[in-house]
Amino acid sequence: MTDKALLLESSPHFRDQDSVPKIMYAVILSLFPAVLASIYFFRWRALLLYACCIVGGLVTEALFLWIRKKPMNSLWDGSVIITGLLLAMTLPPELSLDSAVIGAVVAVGLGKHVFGGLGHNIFNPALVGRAFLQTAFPVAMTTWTAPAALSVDAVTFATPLGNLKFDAALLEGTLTPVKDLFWGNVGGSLGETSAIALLIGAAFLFYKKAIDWKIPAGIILSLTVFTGIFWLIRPDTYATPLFHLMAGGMILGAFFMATDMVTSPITPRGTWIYALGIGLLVGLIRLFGGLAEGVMFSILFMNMFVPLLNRFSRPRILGEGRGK
Amino acid sequence: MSLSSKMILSLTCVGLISSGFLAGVGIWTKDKIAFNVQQEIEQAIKTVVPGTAVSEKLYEERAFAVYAGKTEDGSLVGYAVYASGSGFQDTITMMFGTDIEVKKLTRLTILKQTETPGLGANIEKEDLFLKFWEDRDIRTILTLHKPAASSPNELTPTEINTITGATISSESVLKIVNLSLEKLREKIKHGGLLGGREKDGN
Amino acid sequence: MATKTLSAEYVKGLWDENPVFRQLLGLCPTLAVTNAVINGIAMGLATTFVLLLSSLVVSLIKKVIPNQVRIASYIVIIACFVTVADLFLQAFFYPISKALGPYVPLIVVNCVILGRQEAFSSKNSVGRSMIDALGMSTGFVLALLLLSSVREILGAGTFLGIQVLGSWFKPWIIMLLPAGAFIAFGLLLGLALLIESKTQKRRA
Amino acid sequence: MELLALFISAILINNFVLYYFLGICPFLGVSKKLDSAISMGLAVTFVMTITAVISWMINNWILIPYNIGYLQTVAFILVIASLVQLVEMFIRKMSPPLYQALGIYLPLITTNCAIMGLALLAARKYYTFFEAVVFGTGSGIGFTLAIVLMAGIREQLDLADVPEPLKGAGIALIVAGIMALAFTGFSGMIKL
Amino acid sequence: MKIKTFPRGTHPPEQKSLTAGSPLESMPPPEKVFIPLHQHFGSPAKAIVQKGDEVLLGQKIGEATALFSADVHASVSGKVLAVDGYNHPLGKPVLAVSIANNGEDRPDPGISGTENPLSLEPEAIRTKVKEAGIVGLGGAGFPTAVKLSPPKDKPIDTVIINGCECEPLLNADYRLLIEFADHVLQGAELVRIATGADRIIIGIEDNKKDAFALFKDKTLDSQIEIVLLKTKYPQGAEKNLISALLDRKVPKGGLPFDVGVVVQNVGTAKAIWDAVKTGRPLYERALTVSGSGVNNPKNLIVRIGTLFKDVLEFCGGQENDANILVMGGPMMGLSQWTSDVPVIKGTSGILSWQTDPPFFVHTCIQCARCVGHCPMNLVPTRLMKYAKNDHIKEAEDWGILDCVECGCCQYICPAGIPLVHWIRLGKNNVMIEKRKKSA
Amino acid sequence: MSFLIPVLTMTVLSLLFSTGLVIAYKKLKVEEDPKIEAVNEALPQANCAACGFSGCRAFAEAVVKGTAESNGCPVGGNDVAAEVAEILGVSAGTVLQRVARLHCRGTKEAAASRGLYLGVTTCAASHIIGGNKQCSYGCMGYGDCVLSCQFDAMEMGEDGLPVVIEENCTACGKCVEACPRGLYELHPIEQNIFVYCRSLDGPKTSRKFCKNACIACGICARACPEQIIMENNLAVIRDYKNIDPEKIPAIEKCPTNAIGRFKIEEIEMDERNEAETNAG
Ligand SMILES: Cc1cc2nc3c(=O)[nH]c(=O)nc-3n(C[C@H](O)[C@H](O)[C@H](O)COP(=O)(O)O)c2cc1C
Ligand SMILES: Cc1cc2nc3c(=O)[nH]c(=O)nc-3n(C[C@H](O)[C@H](O)[C@H](O)COP(=O)(O)O)c2cc1C
Ligand SMILES: Cc1cc2nc3c(=O)[nH]c(=O)nc-3n(C[C@H](O)[C@H](O)[C@H](O)COP(=O)(O)O)c2cc1C
Ligand SMILES: Cc1cc2nc3c(=O)[nH]c(=O)nc-3n(C[C@H](O)[C@H](O)[C@H](O)CO)c2cc1C
Ligand code: SF4
Ligand code: SF4
Ligand code: SF4
Ligand code: SF4
Ligand code: FES
Repeated sequence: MTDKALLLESSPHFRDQDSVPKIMYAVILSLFPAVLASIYFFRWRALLLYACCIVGGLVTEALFLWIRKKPMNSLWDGSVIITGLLLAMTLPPELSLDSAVIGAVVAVGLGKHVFGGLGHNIFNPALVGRAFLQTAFPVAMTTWTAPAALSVDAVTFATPLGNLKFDAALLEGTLTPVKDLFWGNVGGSLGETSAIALLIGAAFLFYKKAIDWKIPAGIILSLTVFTGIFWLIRPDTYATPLFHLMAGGMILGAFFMATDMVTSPITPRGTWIYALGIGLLVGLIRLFGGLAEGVMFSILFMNMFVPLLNRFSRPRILGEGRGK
Repeated sequence: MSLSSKMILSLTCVGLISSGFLAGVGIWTKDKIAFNVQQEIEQAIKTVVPGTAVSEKLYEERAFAVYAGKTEDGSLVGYAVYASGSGFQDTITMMFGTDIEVKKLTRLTILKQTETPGLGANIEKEDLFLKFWEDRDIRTILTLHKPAASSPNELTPTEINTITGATISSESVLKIVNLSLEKLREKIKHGGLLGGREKDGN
Repeated sequence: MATKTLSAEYVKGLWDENPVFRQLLGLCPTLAVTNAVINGIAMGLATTFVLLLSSLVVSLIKKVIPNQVRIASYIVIIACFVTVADLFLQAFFYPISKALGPYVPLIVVNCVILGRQEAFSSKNSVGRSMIDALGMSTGFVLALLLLSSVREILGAGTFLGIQVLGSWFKPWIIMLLPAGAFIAFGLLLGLALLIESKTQKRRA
Repeated sequence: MELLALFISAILINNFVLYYFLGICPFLGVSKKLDSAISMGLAVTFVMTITAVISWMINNWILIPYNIGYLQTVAFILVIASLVQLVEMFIRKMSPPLYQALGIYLPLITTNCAIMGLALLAARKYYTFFEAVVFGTGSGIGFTLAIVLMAGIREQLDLADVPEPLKGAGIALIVAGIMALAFTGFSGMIKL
Repeated sequence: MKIKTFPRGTHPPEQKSLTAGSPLESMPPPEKVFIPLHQHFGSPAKAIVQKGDEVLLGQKIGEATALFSADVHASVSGKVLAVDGYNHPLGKPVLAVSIANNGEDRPDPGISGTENPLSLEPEAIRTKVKEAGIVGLGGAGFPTAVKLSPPKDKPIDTVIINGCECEPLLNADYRLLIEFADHVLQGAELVRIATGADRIIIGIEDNKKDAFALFKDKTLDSQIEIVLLKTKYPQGAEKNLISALLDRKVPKGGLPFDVGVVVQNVGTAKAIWDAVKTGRPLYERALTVSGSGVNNPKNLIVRIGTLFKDVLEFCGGQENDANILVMGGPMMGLSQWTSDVPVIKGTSGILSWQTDPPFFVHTCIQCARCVGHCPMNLVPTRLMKYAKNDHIKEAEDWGILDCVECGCCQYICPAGIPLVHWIRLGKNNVMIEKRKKSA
Repeated sequence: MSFLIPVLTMTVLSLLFSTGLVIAYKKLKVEEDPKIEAVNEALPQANCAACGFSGCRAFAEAVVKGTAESNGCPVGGNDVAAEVAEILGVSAGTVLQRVARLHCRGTKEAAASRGLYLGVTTCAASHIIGGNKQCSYGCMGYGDCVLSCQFDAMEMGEDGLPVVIEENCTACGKCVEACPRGLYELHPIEQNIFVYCRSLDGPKTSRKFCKNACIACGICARACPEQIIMENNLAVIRDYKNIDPEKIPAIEKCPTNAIGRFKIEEIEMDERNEAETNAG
């Protein structure tokens, strides 16, 4: 017979093995193919940007935790590293490092800690950081260079979507082939260029059940339908849905950023509306907006609706409503 | 005095006194303000139609007006067109000049805009945007040169330059100009410039 | 009610009852015109002008106006002074008037002004009302100055148009845009409350 | 088509709260609870539409013909204030439930700069009558959208661990800032 | 054959193999028993014996005081030592009758059986059940006699015998199914007669295939349906069970009555048969003693009132590093602060194991796993936050009272948030508020 | 002319609208509680909605209805609050001054703990799973009461029991509601003798659970049978006023100190002083 103190707790007394840090590190792992691809394409610039964003994020997190006298555990749960990684992945490769650090500080500070830290934020922190940078330094944030793997010196280079929107690439037949989008030897943000690398990571996340399949599915569905309709009507003015799916931040956004659980709805119905909304907005902005790419703004915009979606899409409790 | 009449009386009095006061101030500042506005327009016309000494309004509608630039002796040097339309965020208002035959655009100046500072707002900057508008050939339609050129020599006479990162704003200005030119030619062709109230004043 | 000393009546507007930071009144102009210090100052002065004169008039005529049309009358009086300020700016400071756009006529609906008339001038003597108005407007000007300085320095690297940060500084354009206004003001407000709670603790 | 574009741009691009900074006080003050935010939004939309009509009439039938543009401010405010008060009394008498839902917000709106701003902006842009009406309604809906989103977010933030000094207005302003960022995604979408 | 189930739910590690093969073993009655007068849902029974009285096995010692109450019987024969407060597995000491066992197990002569139970009238069955002090043995301890008297306006058409035993580790119901199949079947028949239903369904999870086969065999020529259910927690929760078996949804806030169903646990069915056939009151029950902290895990039949420590002693004692002691299953059971508590009618298991002190509790990351696993389709994270922030009205609107405290949400939560504890707190506050309002 | 037109226009407009308003005012007037108007008058009319209502009037209505506090207007500050309170006539008359008292002495040392409590650390949560102490009637020490007090009248003591700061306590009763075990009661401030235990456990059990528990020995009740009785294993003071001060030493013979005076030091100080003066 033991006489040591027994544990007292409310039921259940069993716990699943999965934990927040485990999920977070799975996401980090899943980003590795894309990170490696970006290092291949952009060489040391990529490494520097990743380092700046992650370290900037961690330092900011530590500072806030210290100020607010919170336990330092959440520094190491991996969420900040994801925010830093994802922020870096959405930055133009030639962005100056001090700007990247500002972005990381804003992402973690303004995107997350002013709301109370992990789990309380309304907007996707990495995207808040990116949106802040894009609005603070619009020129630097829309100046793209060719991947170092393709050319020796950094020349400015239009991204596939920029080409499509501002250079009438479709009419002139200079639209980037989908094959290139797939492998990644195109211009664009650090981590978004290689679709295949991102998809490998996404597959891993599905296997780990770390993301809700409804979100990418809904986004892809509505973007495909939306761009598809216009493509069918005017194939000479509008690009194919496949192009839109592969180009820009779509895959990164749909699989890694819109799926951020903190900032997506908690109810199934809400999740569908959220995802369909993002896809639709991306299509709208890309086809008719003033910007070439709309993934970031679409996700931020739908983030705003999440509280309302949560509130008005409470699932029907078992036995609620009419019987059966 | 009943409450109602007191109410009416006091409110009316307040209205009366304040409007009297205002009318006074209004009359006092009226000329000055009119002068400011006039001066702004005048200044713009003089910039866009070089050689103008006096100007005269030939036509006006919402978001579109035509002025004649004349020398001291009253001979026409060119037209100044006042135009506005929407840019990236909000309305852009501008003034540009043409020669008498409307074959050449002499200059462009921006009167009012609320584009993004550092981006679209650069349409106000001489070096980045305005200087590329000097002496454009407008017998055909003007087009955008992309990517941005660094000197006017890189452009053909029918091209205008883009501002890096502000394609939309540049494009909007271009569109407004093209549209207004069309309107201007129309008016000249149909004698619209001489019609209307302005004719009586002539 | 009139128990405060005159100087206290003035000082309260600076911090304890600062219209912007403590009462959250008149936020629209505060946010809208603070993209440059000069605009902020102009706006502050215009508001001061209106606040002072309308306080004067309201405290003078408070007895004659029946209650039911009180607000309507006050608004008309305020509107009158606002128009004067607007015309004055248009006539003598045309560029500033252009930059401030419709926000000068909007002073008429600035809650600070009507609020002061109702809360104070309509109940207090002329002298007191003027002091109170002066305090409130000083507080308002200070708040505008603070916010516009932050925004102009970060957003353009300049203060009153003079370069203050070296050329190494890349201006944060966001600070000149609506988003930056909201964020900067939100953070300043947080800071103000933080300082307030700290000093209160020390006082206690 | 033009009207539709004007309508959408009034809601999404040139949003009254997030772009023009008008009506910030009620936007912060009445966005603590979703229900009141919705009522407030509807009341503002209603008043804005009326204001657009009335101010257009005053401007185009009185002020411009007699060339007394400088009376704009005084005339608008007088008319709007009286009118809203009349409407309020009317609703209160005629439909108490409607008054409960919307009417109690009316006095607040009278002296609200969004309404006055609408009248002034519409006058400055020389809108035609129909444009003015569409602009008024669109702006009202834009205001409603912003305040309802804000209320939803604030209700959720009630459950969050927001740092003490930022609670309330501070965090609401920061959220508004990020909302303004998100809305910029629509910039350039509508070309009038 | 299609395996039926319900949507959502979870799969905690089963660990049933520890005792699945051990037959039920009768534990010898201990020296002393402590029989609480409150072992059921409802008001406590009133003691009808006093210190010093001699009592017989099965003699009534506590009398039901209300409709929602149950009689309590002596589980040994001997002398009453005291009627006094004693530790109770539910946490707060309650009045208990302590009896010194004289080792004779002399039965109460008043106990009499029935020759032909299946020919009895419903009323007679109910009386027998009530006199035997039977309460639901599935956990809630709801007085069975009440359950067998459905209101007139809610006719019962189906009796479900709940043989799921979806809680990990527990095997007592499974052993009853295998070893007392006939008793269970006849007990079910009695329930059918008492409630006037015309259909009996016995639901068994597919991790008990042999029991399923045995029952199939035994019911080849009867109306009784035996249905295989997927092994998933909480298959045995009655609302989910009804939805899986009959595709009927018990209305929000309602009871199985409302859809014409009565659900009884296997053990209850057997107890009903015993009571009606032999007149034997409920003074012992089957339970599983298991977990890595128990030296010799066993399935036992134990007298009510036996102390946990005696039971554990009988099973070879606890491991030295065992640091948690649970009454019931690991998902819904109650953690005990001492082994000095008596077995009660609702004790389906005594478990002990060694568990790591809890990891760091993160904040909720809104992953919505709890939402995806809640069998009641609730939004546990919201309920938790409402409870935490005292938003009582919202908590009620979001259905906090419908939570069955199954623990799926907390089991799955990666942040390690004690969701169920918060929800229970919230429920408590909602009830307090309601009471205040009605007062 | 240019002077006349504006003046005329405005005059006509103001006349028009003031007449309209007056007519509407008369015709459409809705009867209501005059207090609302009075309160509304007292408010600053900033209509800023900072009070959480749609405007000053809405706030006034709420105050009169009782759904808002009279000091809810942040703009008006204390002066307005006072004015509003006056209109509503809620100025507090002098009432019997009471103070909250804790009825438990189960300090960390005295009351044995149950085990390693891992649940949610609030008293209410702990209570629903039986609590963290062996005694299921006593204070759990997580300080729900301290949090509930809005007047800084409470703090958690070193010994794990909350302490009421008498000067700050307004007898609002929040703590009484907050404590899931009902350990607080509001008592007249001059009452100085209490039972510091709520355990209904039998003597043996309660003695085992907590050193300071009332073990129902009855010593106190025997000393003052009229004023103190034994009920369900617990001493209960029925009538503190008539406890003979002479009997207090007898009461304080309590073997576990579960009953006795609250402020012993002060009184003994007085006694000592008295003794000294007597001696002098
Ligand atoms: C599938 C998945 C996607 C994520 N996407 C993002 C993201 O786009 N941006 C980001 O900052 N963090 C992302 N995270 C990491 C955290 O959820 C992120 O730190 C969180 O959004 C920031 O708020 P929090 O730290 O309060 O959770 C993601 C995590 C997962 C599991
Ligand atoms: C905050 C922000 C402000 C912007 N402001 C302008 C602007 O004022 N004018 C403009 O034409 N484009 C503006 N843009 C649009 C983008 O820069 C757009 O991609 C650009 O017009 C494309 O030009 P590019 O092809 O030269 O990159 C802005 C974008 C952002 C994010
Ligand atoms: C989450 C949950 C799981 C349950 N699991 C079982 C079970 O496995 N077996 C069982 O007999 N009762 C289980 N019950 C209890 C049943 O819902 C139901 O109360 C019981 O079967 C009724 O029978 P009784 O009155 O005979 O106990 C569970 C209840 C809940 C809430
Ligand atoms: C997830 C994600 C979202 C993005 N969103 C935007 C956006 O909203 N606007 C933008 O201009 N660029 C955005 N970018 C960058 C963008 O995809 C791309 O690099 C250029 O817009 C290409 O034209 C985003 C990048 C990523 C990875
Ligand atoms: S909320 Fe209740 S019913 Fe739902 S999973 Fe959690 S404990 Fe079970
Ligand atoms: S499972 Fe846990 S972390 Fe996930 S939403 Fe539910 S409570 Fe939050
Ligand atoms: S609420 Fe009650 S149990 Fe909790 S600390 Fe206060 S007195 Fe103790
Ligand atoms: S909550 Fe109220 S009664 Fe309790 S201590 Fe504080 S002020 Fe006193
Ligand atoms: S200043 Fe704009 S609403 Fe108050």
